[in-house]
Amino acid sequence: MTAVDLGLRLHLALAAAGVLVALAAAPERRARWAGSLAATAAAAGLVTGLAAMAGTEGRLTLSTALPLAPLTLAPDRLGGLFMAIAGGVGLLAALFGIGYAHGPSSSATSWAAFVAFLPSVQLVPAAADVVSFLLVWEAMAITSTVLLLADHEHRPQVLSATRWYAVMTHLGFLALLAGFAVLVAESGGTTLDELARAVESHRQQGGRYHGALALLTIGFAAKAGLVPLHVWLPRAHPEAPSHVSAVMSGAMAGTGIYGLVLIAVRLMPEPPQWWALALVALGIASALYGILQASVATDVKRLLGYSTTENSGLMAIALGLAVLLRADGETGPADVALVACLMLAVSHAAFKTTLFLGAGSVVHATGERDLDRLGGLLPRMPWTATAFALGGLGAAALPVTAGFVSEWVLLQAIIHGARGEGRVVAVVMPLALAAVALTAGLALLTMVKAVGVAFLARGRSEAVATAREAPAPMVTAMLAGAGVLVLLGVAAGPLAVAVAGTVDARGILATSTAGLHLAAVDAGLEPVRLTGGVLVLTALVAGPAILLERRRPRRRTTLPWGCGGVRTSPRMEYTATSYAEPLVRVFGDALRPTRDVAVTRTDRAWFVVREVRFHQQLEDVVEQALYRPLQAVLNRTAELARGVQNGSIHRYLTYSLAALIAVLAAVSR
Amino acid sequence: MPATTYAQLVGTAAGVLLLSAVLVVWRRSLIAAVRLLALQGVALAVLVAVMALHAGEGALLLVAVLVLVLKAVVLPGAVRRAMQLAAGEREEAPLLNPTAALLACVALAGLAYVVSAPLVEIGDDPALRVVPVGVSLVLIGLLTIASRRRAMSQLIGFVMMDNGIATVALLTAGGVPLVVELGVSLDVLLVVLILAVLTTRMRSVFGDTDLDELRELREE
Amino acid sequence: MIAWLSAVAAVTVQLVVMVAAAPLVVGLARQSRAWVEGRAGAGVLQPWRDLRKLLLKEPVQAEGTRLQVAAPVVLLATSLMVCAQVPLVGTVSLPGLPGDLFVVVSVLLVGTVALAVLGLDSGTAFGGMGSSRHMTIAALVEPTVLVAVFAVSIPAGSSALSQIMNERLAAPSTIASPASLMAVVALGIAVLAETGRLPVDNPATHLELTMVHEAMVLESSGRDLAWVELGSWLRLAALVGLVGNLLVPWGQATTASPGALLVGILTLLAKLALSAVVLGAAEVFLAKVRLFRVPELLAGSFALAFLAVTTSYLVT
Amino acid sequence: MSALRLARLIRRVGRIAEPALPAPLPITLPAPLPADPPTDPPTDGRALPSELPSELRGSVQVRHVDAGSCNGCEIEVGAAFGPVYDAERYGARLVASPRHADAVLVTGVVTRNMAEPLRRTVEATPRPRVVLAVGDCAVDCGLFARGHAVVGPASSVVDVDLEVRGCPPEPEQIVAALRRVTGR
Repeated sequence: MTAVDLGLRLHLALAAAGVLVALAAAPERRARWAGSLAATAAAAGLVTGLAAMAGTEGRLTLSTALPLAPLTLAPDRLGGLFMAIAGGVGLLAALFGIGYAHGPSSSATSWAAFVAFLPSVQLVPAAADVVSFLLVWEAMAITSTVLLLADHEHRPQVLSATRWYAVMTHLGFLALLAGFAVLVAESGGTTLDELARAVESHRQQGGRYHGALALLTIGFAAKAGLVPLHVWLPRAHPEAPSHVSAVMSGAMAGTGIYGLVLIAVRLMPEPPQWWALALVALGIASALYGILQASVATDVKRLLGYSTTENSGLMAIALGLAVLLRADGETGPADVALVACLMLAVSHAAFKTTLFLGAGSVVHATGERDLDRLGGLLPRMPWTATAFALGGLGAAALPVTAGFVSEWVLLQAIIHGARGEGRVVAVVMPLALAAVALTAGLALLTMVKAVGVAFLARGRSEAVATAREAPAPMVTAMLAGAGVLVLLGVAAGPLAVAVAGTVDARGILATSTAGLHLAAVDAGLEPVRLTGGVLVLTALVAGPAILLERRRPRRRTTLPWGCGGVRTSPRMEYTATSYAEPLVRVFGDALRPTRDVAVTRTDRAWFVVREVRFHQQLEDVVEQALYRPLQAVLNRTAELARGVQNGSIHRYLTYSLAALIAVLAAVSR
Repeated sequence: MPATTYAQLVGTAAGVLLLSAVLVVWRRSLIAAVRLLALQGVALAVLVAVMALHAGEGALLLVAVLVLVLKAVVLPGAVRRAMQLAAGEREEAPLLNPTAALLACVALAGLAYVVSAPLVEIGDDPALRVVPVGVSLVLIGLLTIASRRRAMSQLIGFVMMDNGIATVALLTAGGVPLVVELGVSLDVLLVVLILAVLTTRMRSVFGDTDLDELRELREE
Repeated sequence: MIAWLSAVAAVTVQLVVMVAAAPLVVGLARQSRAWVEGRAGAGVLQPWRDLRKLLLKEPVQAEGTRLQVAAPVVLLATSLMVCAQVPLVGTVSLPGLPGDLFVVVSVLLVGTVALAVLGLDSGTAFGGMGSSRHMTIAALVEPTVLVAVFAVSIPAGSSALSQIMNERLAAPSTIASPASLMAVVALGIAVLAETGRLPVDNPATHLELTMVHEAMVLESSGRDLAWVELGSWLRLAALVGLVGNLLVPWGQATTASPGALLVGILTLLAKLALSAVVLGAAEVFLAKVRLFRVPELLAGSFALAFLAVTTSYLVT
Repeated sequence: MSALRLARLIRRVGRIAEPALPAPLPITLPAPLPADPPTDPPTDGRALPSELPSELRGSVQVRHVDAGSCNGCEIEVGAAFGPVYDAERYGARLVASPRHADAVLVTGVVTRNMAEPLRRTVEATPRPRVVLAVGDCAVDCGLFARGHAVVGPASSVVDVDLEVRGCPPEPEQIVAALRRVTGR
């Protein structure tokens, strides 16, 4: 029995125990017990994933679970990677949840759903056949929907968010079902390996193969949150409890990316060029649109939700480029791009988990998610601030975090990729580079805004004044996430090598100082030395600064400089809305803000203004332009369909008769 | 002329051609646009001259001189003259804002690069590699015509398109027959003159050369 | 070991030269501007006098601000790191730190973030305003910078600056190619925007509502301000020096021998002085563009950078 | 104006800054007290008995506060920093924030609305700092003494180190006072 065999069984057993405990335990002990069991199960999944990543084989077959086919869980190396990601995220989220969950999100149902949600996310990449894949995938969808609903009695918007989520996620599921059904019909088997073999021999058949590819892509893209299938993301993430959002964003969106990578490397190797180009186009659109919406969002969790779309977009770009480059014969850069995609997935999981947990901690302490009403939290919540700032650094792809390393690898793939003869590639590369660069720039602004407005300067509302640091489990989870983020950034080489192993990418080496050497494109990165250099230089500056601090101590004053004004209040500070105002103007055509300014004047004189109100609303443009009309059409059709159902039993029986006749007619033909 | 110098000269001339086209889109000032047009004419003439020297064809050198006279002096001169007639209009107020227009230029240049692949592959002359520049000029010229309000800018876009066609023809056919090139250029000159006259008329009728005003001429 | 030591020595020399020269670059730019304006000017040494005075003064810190001490130190440290990585005096780089352009850009961005955070931390309307504008411009500059980097890295086949410089030294004809020129011009515009010079930002403005860089540091005083100023000047000098070296790579030390370094220092100083004089004089002719016309300028520079990439495919 | 015409103008005008006068007295030397009668013809900046700080030698950043001036002095201050008198050549420069400043230059009588802002501005200026009262109004209320909105001269609100008399003072005098601080 290998480690993976054992791990899978342990994982399932612990999770099952967790669900039972969550349902049975007394309310005051529920969080600690169920949370601990969930964390242990996630840890078991993490270890299993790491073992599978290292090449250990193992399988768990449940032959009696379903009448049709046995369910098989057997993670390969790629699956192990995503299993490990989900395990890590789940571990931190469960730990955080112990301290965080309160009110409706700490009910027996919620905890049971959470404990069941974690393994379903982890087992998607472990599934070895179509039936178990779809089963686990659906379990993931249902448990997350239940979790999302936790707070529906208190906030009406939860219901609307859940409706969007449920519809989108099930449409995605249907697409997957249809796509897999076509492949299964072609191959006659249900395991992924059989499917891959069938695709290999039927490649020339055209139509069906392309159709299945498109359907699967739609299903996975919806889960990854790619534009235009992202609409559930910015709604669901703010409304879910924060530890759930962390898993949904850090790990569940990752399963969508896993699916896309699965298509490209295992299920249908050498996908057609249109697929790669579509992926790059979807990726560029998602990255730019996601980060643009994130940069103008004021709800911190909505901001993070859109940022997930952005990061999925970056991964899609990397994957698409990898396929394009391989088709062009540029295997070196292609491998680098593929590794970049996976590294982005790892780093995204690390920083997004940290950020969502940090946001949860802020919500926990202040009850506010609106950045415009936060501020000055740094002295009150130093640990949360530290973790959130490090997460922000990762999301902005700055050194030394895993985010920086993975983006650097992507950039190297792009600039070395355009050397071949392919003209399409030659034009796509600079476009992709420009899109990645603009995305990175806007991500920087977004994160400076989120961190700066929430934690620096003075508080903008009373909610901030009473804020206190989160309890120990939450702080531990946040800091652990931030620590992993930095650690992976420093140990860039080992990370890249480990990731490269899962897709057999060649020419990715680690140096003796944990640096990264891309032999395939002859480029190197040494985060340890870079950090060392910066630290030496910082010491060079800080030395004299400390010396001077002794010789001439600083003087404290009560107020920042406000032009000598007598009344300066925190309301004069820049808010998140004002921070993004220049961007709203620059990208006005893409964002289409609606603004109105209402001026109230006194009765006595027209020119004496009593009050000026400014209101700005930024809706999701894609939703407005694409989904609203669709919704209207659906509603109208539904209205018409109502005539069919009038409650008369006779009419229903007539329908049955008509259906029977139709079937008989069809069969006899 | 050594092959590398030849390739480099051709490349430089092509770079200037493309750059001047992009600068026309970037700048709002019409005077600057006319100057850039003259620069473009010079670059085209240099391109022809370089090819003539490389091939050692005297006739092509004559074409170069003609191109210089026509595209660097006469055509910009005619456009400038038209502008003086429509005095006071020095700033373009484009339909498409310059940021978007510039990004569109970038996209068009990329498109030109992709679609001109078959033209590039008809021979191994280094000059053929710059055919995409000619195609981009045509596309950017069309973009200018489509996205600008002033009649003057339309003239400029039209001349840019002509330059682009001339570039492509020159590079692929190793020099258009002299007569054809002359004929085309004279056609363009004629169009410019007609448009100039029209512009003046428009101005005296509407007091403006905003082409959107032409909509009012439609019978309803 | 000896190679390592000599590389460290070369980088140290470069750092010392840059720290000494950066205020002089700013002083010379201001002085040349004064000459063109018919003034006498404060002298090239004035920035050094300002720095000395700021270091001797007592800083003032308002209640509620947390990062007024740390952020300037971070900014200065990142500027120094940029100076250590960019080939200025010579193309000798620390082993394992080859001055990869993407790394240099992200180190620069850390400094940008430090400055933006400093502005937000002050808790005043102007600080936030400056920070917001600064980050908007930084975000929009990013595509130009990276695509221009892409264009100059194509002939060398690497994004490591020292390799790019060596390639340019070995094949001077690539410098004058249209692709390279367009890329350098685009990079130049990006540098002006990134370092807050005209026409994007007016470093000499007193009007708060037009400020970008100044608005963020309105709250800093004494040595905090000194670090910010020195850090910004170092950024300017390093980036101007980089553009100068891309255009005129000759004179850079390719080995760490004292003679080569001396030549490298002298040519670097000459390039910096020339660029400073040109920069100062050119700014007399430029007006600050409106904030919302800045994207137009940056889109133009982006188009240049992109065309540089496509034309580099045409001529090989 | 086109760039070409601007360039021609620059070449035609050449240098317009007036030649520098000899450097002022060393700053550590206390100047004599003012000879009291307000009819005394305005002289260049006279340091009150307090010493001027040596840290500011060579570089003085000036924050200008208009505490209630008629704008006569502003015009002269503007001229002092203009190209002709060019106070910048002596190391003085106007700045936008008192945090950056070493000297607060006060013009005009201190009005009721400006008393508190003036006090705050000086308070916001890091030490060592110098306060200059420029113009008769700032020195002793001048024409506006006993006005109903007037608090008093600058010295009644903040400690003044240097005074420049005149209504308005000439730019040379303002420059001379600044040179006392910079010592150049």
